[in-house]
Amino acid sequence: MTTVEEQLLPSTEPVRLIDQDGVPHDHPSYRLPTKDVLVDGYVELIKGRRINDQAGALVRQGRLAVYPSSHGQEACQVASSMVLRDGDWLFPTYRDTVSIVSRGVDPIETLTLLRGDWHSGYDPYDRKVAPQSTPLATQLTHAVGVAHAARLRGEDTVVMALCGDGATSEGDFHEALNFAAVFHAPVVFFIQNNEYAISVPLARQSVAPSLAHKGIGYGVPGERADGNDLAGLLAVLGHAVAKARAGGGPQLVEAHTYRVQAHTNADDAARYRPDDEVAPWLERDPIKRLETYLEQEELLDDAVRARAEKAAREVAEKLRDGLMPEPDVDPADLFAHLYSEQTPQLTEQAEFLRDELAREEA
Amino acid sequence: MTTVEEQLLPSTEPVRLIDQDGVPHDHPSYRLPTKDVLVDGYVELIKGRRINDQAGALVRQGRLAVYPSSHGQEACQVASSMVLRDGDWLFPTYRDTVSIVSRGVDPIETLTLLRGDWHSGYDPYDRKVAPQSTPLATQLTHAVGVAHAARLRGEDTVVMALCGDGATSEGDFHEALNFAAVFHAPVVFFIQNNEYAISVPLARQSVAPSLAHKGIGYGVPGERADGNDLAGLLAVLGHAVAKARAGGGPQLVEAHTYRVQAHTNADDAARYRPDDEVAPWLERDPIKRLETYLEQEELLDDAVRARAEKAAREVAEKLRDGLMPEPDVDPADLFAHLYSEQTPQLTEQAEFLRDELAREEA
Amino acid sequence: MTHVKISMAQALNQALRDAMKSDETVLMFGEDVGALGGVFRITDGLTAEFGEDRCFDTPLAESGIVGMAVGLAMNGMRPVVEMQFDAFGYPAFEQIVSHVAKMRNRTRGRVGLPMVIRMPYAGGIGGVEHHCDSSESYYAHTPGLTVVAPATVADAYTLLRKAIEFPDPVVFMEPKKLYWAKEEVDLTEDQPGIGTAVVRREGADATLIAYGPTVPVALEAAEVAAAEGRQLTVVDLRSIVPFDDETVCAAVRRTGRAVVVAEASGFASVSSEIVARVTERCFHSLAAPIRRVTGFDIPYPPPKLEKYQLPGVDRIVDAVDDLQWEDS
Amino acid sequence: MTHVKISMAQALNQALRDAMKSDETVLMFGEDVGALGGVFRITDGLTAEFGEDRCFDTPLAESGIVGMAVGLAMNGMRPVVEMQFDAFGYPAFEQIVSHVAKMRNRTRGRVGLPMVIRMPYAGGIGGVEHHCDSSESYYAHTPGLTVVAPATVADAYTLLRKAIEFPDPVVFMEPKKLYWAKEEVDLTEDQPGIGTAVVRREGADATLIAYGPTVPVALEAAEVAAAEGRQLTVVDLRSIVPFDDETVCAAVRRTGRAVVVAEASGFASVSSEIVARVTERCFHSLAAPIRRVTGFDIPYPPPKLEKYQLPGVDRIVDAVDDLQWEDS
Ligand SMILES: Cc1ncc(C[n+]2csc(CCOP(=O)(O)OP(=O)(O)O)c2C)c(N)n1
Ligand SMILES: Cc1ncc(C[n+]2csc(CCOP(=O)(O)OP(=O)(O)O)c2C)c(N)n1
Ligand SMILES: [Mg+2]
Ligand SMILES: [Mg+2]
Repeated sequence: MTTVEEQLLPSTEPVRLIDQDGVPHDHPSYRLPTKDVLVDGYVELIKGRRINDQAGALVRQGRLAVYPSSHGQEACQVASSMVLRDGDWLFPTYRDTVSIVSRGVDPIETLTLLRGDWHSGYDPYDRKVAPQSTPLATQLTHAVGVAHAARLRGEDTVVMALCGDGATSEGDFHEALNFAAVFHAPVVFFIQNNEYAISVPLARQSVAPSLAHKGIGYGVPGERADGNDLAGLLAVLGHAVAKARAGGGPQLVEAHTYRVQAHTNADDAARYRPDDEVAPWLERDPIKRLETYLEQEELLDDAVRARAEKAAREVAEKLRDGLMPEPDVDPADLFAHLYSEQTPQLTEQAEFLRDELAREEA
Repeated sequence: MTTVEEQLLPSTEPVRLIDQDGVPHDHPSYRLPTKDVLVDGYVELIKGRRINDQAGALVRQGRLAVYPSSHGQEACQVASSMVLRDGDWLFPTYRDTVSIVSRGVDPIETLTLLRGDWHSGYDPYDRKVAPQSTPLATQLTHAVGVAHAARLRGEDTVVMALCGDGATSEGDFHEALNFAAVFHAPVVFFIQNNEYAISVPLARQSVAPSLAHKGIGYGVPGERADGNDLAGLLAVLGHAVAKARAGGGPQLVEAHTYRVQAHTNADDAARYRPDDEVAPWLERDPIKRLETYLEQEELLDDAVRARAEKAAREVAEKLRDGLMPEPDVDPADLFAHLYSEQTPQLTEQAEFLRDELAREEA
Repeated sequence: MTHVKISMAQALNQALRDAMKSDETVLMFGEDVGALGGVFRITDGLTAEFGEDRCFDTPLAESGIVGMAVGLAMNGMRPVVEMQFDAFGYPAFEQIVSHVAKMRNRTRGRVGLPMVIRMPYAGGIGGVEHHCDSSESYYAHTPGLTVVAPATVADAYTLLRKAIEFPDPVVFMEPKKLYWAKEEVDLTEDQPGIGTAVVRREGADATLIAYGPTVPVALEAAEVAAAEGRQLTVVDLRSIVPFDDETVCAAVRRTGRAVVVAEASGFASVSSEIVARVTERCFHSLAAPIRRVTGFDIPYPPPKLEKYQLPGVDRIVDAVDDLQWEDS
Repeated sequence: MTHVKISMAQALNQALRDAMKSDETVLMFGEDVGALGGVFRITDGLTAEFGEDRCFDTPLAESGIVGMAVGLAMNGMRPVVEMQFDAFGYPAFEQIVSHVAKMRNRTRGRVGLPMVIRMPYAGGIGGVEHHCDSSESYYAHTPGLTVVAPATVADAYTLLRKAIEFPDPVVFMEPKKLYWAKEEVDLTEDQPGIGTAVVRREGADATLIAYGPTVPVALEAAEVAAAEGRQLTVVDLRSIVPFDDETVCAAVRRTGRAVVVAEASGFASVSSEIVARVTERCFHSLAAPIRRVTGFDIPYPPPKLEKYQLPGVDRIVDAVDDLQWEDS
C-alpha cells in the first residue's frame, strides 16, 4: 500500500480520547482538548440534553408538530459547532437542533420548522447557519458552493456539512464529495452514523468497512471517531477544520454514535429493534463519560455545575415560553416571499384569499 | 492496513499482461488467456476497428446521424463481451457499439439509434443486451435490478455494466454500486476510463488515486487494468465475472485507455487537447501490441489473418448495405409503442396525424 | 363476501398482500417498508408473511430504488416501490422520465415495464415542508406513464391490484389524508379499471371534477350546494392518464357548467389540462367558463397555514356560485 | 449603436460576456463550458477572457452543478449554469424543485438565489433521444421559479442579461433550433423585461400564442394565413412565469379566436394553462374554443420522424381554419 492510501484511509479504530468509563487515552495523532474547552463543552452537552428533553415534552403537549431528537448524539452536536469560528458556516439537518442552538441561533427560531408556523425560522446569515435540510444529502452540494464562493474571494471560511448514515446512500452525497474534492473546497463533511435511518440499520445501508472509507474514492481523507466522546470529536473535527482552513481541501469525518430514541416521536422503534440493543449504548452516554472524566480531574466544581444547570434551565424556559401552541400566523405570508417582486398571478391569488377571509369574518 | 483494505483496494499498477511492445509479463494474480482465446480476441479486435472506421465513413456520407467512436478502446469493447456467457447480460452506452456487435447483435440494429430511425433497434432479450443508455450512469441501477432478479430465481447470470470515466461522477453511479453491494448482486461494473468526458479531462472529473479506489467505499473490490491490453482485460474481467458468478458479489474494474478520436464526429477535440497528447496513445494501440505478441508466438498465420479480414469485411459490408440514407419509417410507430394498449388520447392523435398526412398526399 | 369496515391504508395493504399471494413475481421495496411496514404502515406485515426476498428495505436512494425496479421489471419481476413521500420522488425524476416512461417506446414494445411507483401524496396531514407535495402534474405531463389516484377505500384496493397487474408502469398517487378514513366495503366487488372515471353523485346544475384527496371535499360541497338549492354532479377521475374524456365531457355537457377541484398548484397542471380539454370538446355546451379551485401557486405551506391552501367546501361552493348563473 | 448581424448563439455569448464584465460575481459553469465553450459554443471564449475561476467545467453531475450554484448564490455570487441538454436537467430536478424554487420562500425572503439555469431545449435539430425534450412545463408548474424563453436574437441577449440581473432564480429555456438563425439587431436597444409578452404581428381575425421555438413558425403561419385572407395576431410570450395575462388576453379579446402553439407535449402543460387561463378570463369574447397545436403526447421522436411531431405551418393554419368561422 502506498502513502496516498495511508493518507486517505481512516484509522483502523475510531479515534477515542476518553473512553466510556471516563478514562483518558493517549493517541498518536490527536491530543486532548484543553480543560477550558472540555468544561465549556460539558456545559453545552448539559444544555443540549435539556433541549432534547424539553422538545420531547413540548411534542407531547402538542406544542411542536414533530421532533427528531439527538439524544445520545449530543457530543456530535456540540462538537460540530464548537470547532467553528464566527465566519464559518454550518449546514444542518432536521436532527441538528442542538448543534444550531450551540452555534448561537435563537432556540425558538430554530424550532419554527418543527412547530410548523414557517419553514425556516432563523436568518441564515445571522450566525451563518443554513436552513435545516429535510431532503437528505441535498444540502451537501450547497455547502460546497458556499465554501467555494468564500475561497474565490480569498476568505478562510470553513463549512461544516452534517448528514446521517442513511443520507450517505443518496447520489447527492457522492456529487458533493466529488465536487468538493475537485474544487478543493474547504468543507468538513461530518457523518453522524447513529446506526439507523428511520428503521433501516447500517448493515442494510452499506457494507463498506466504514463510511469514512468512502473518502478515498474522491481523494478526500476520511477519519472516524467515537461519536460519544466529546474530547475525541473536538480533536478530530478541530483537526479537520484546521486542515480545510489551511488549504487542505475537504475532509470526511464519521462519528460512530447511536440514535437512542425513535426516529421522531411519530416513530415506533419497537417495531424494528429490540430494547436490549439500546441498553449498552446508554452506558456509552456522551455526558456521563465526560462528567466522570471531569470529576476525576477535579474540573467539575459547583460553579461549573451551576453554570451548566443555569444554561440548561434558561434554554428550557425559553422553549416553554416561546413555543405557544397557537403562534400568530399571517396568511399573506404565503404569497409574500416567493419572489423579490410578487408576480401578478400571486397578487391576484393573495387578494382572492384576503377577500375570502374577509367574507368569512363578516 | 487490514486485510479488508487489501481485499478491496486495487493493485498499485494497472494489471498488464502484454505490454505495448507486445512483450508478455508474468503477474502474481492473473494468467495469460489461452492461445485460442487470444486469437479469437484478435479477430474481434480487427472487426471492431473496422466497425469504427466504417461507421465514421457512414457519418461523413450522412448515413448515420452521429457516431461516438471507440477507436483505441476496442480491447475494452471486445473483452467486455467475450467474458460473458449466453445467459449473461450486457448494459452498454452509446459508445459501446463494438461490444454490442461482439456479443452477436445485428450491426444494423445496433446502429439504429445513431442512424435515427428509431431509439433502440434490437430486441434486448435476443442477446441479452440492454438498450444503449444515453443518460449517463442511469443504466447501472438497471443492471443491478436485472442481476438481482436472476439471483432471486437462483440463476447464475452475471451482468456486465459499462460506463465511462465521466459517468462515475453522477449520483446514479454511487447508488448503483451501493445497491449492488448491499444486495450482493452479481454485477461487474466496468469503467472505460478514456481520460475524457467530451472535453473534460479526468483530472477535473476526479482527484481520487484511481476510479477503482471508489470500490472500497461500497465494500466492493476494485481492480484496474491496462485498457489497451486485451490479454490483461480478459484476465481481469474474466476473474471478476467468475467471482460474481460464484456468489462473490459485485466487482468494479477500471480500464485505463484513451479516446483517440473526438467525442463524436460533431466534436472538435482540437479545442481542448493538443495533438501531441494523442500521439503516445497511438503507440499503445490495442491491436498493434496483440498482433506483435501473436506474431512472436507464431500464432498469427495466414489463416487467422484471413479469418479476421473476412469478419471485418463482412461487418463493413453489412453496414454499408444496411444503412440506407433514407430508411423506411412509419409515423404510426410514434403512437404504437408507449403502452400495451393505446390510450384513447393517443388513438385520437394518431388519427389526427393520419388524416393530416392523407390530406397532404391528396 | 361480506362487507368489512377498513381504512384506505388497510385496503392498500390488503391489495399488496393479495397481489403478492397470487403472483410470486410481485416484489415490494423501498425505504422502511420492511420491518417497520412503511411510515404509513401500508406494507405492514408483508416481510413477515412473504419473507425478505419479497418485501425489503433498500439503501436510502430514490433514484436507485426506481432504477433497480426498472431492471427487475426488465427481468421478469413485477416490482412495486414506495417513494416515502411524493416530494422524495424527485431524486428519481430522471429514472422515471427518461427510463420508466420511455423503455417500452424505445424498444418498440419489446421491453415493457410492469411496475408500480407508489407515492403517498398531497397534504392535509400537518406535515412539515416536503411532506405534502402534489406532484401528479409532473408525471401526467410525461408521455408513457399511467397515473392513477384513488379516492375511496374500494378504489384504493381495486386500482392498486389493477396497477400491479398492468403491463406498463403506473404512478400510483395515494392521498395521504385519506389513509385513515374507514369505509364499509366489499373488496372482492369489481370496480371499473384504469382509464375510467366514475360519477359519484348526479346533479343537473353543474359538475365538480375531482380526483384523489379532493373527491370527498367535492362530495361534501355538493351536499352543501344541494342544501342551498343547487344540484351538482361529482366526477371522480380515478385515472389521470389515460383520461376518461367520455365520462367527464358527458357530465359537463349535461350540466353546462363545471368546476375542477385539485389540491396541486394550478399553473400548468392537471387541472389546467382538464379545463383546456373539456372546453375544447364542450365549448358550445358551456354556459360559463370552467372554474378551477386548486392550490395556490406557492410551495405547500407549513402546518399552521395549510388550511388556506387546501380546496375546502366553502371555496368550492363559492366557485360554483360564480358560474354566471344570472347570464345563462 | 449600429446594428450587427449575429446569431442567437452569439447573442447569448455576448450577453454572458457583458454580464461577466459588468459584475464580477457572475460565474458560468457546467459540463464542457470551459475550454470547449459548450457543445453549442454559447460560452465560447469566456474562460480565455475571464479565467478559470469565472467560467469553468465541473465534474459530470447535474444535481451537483445546480446544488453548487445554490451555495454560491447563497454566498454572494451570481451563478449561471448550463444543463447540456434540457433532458439532462432531470438529474437536478430535486435540487431545482426542492431548493432553487423554495429557498427564498423557506427563509421568508432572507436567502434569495440570484442564479440562472440555462437549458438548451426543444427539438428540430435531428438529435437522438434525450436531446430534444421540452421540459418547460415541469418548471412552470413549480412555484418559485421564473421561466423565460426567448424567440428572437435581440430577446436572447436582453432576457439573458435581465435573467442574470434578476434577484431570483430563472430557468432560461434556449430554443436549440434557433441558435444559428441570424438577425440584424442592435443589442443595446432596450427590450421589454421578464414578465412581458410582445405582440409580434397584428391581425384582427385570430391570435396565435407562441413562445420560444414556435414563434417563428407562428409568424410564418400568419404569413400563409394572410395570403389566404385571414389576418392573425402573433403573441410571443417571452416569459412563461410570470405570465403576461394582460397582453395575451387583450389580443384574444380583440380577435375572439386563438390557437396556442407549443412544441412540448400538450397534456398538462404550459399550453393547457394558456388555454385554461385565457378561457377563464375571456370566455365571452371567444367565438370558438381555443385550439392547441402542440407536440403529441409521445416521447420526442427519433430524427427521421421528428418532422411529424413539430408544430408546422400547415398544422397551425389548419387549426386556425378549424376555429368555427361559419358559426360566428
Ligand atoms: C430525499 C429524501 N428521501 C427520504 C426522506 C425521508 N427520511 C427522512 S429522515 C430519513 C432517514 C435518514 O437517516 P439518516 O441519514 O441516517 O439520518 P438520521 O435521521 O439517522 O439522523 C428518511 C428516509 C427524506 N427526508 N429525503
Ligand atoms: C445525464 C447526462 N448528462 C450529460 C450528458 C451529455 N453527455 C453525453 S456523453 C458525455 C460525456 C461522457 O463521458 P464518459 O462517461 O467519460 O464517457 P465517454 O463518452 O468518454 O465514453 C456527456 C457529458 C448525458 N448523456 N447524460
Ligand atoms: Mg442515521
Ligand atoms: Mg470518458
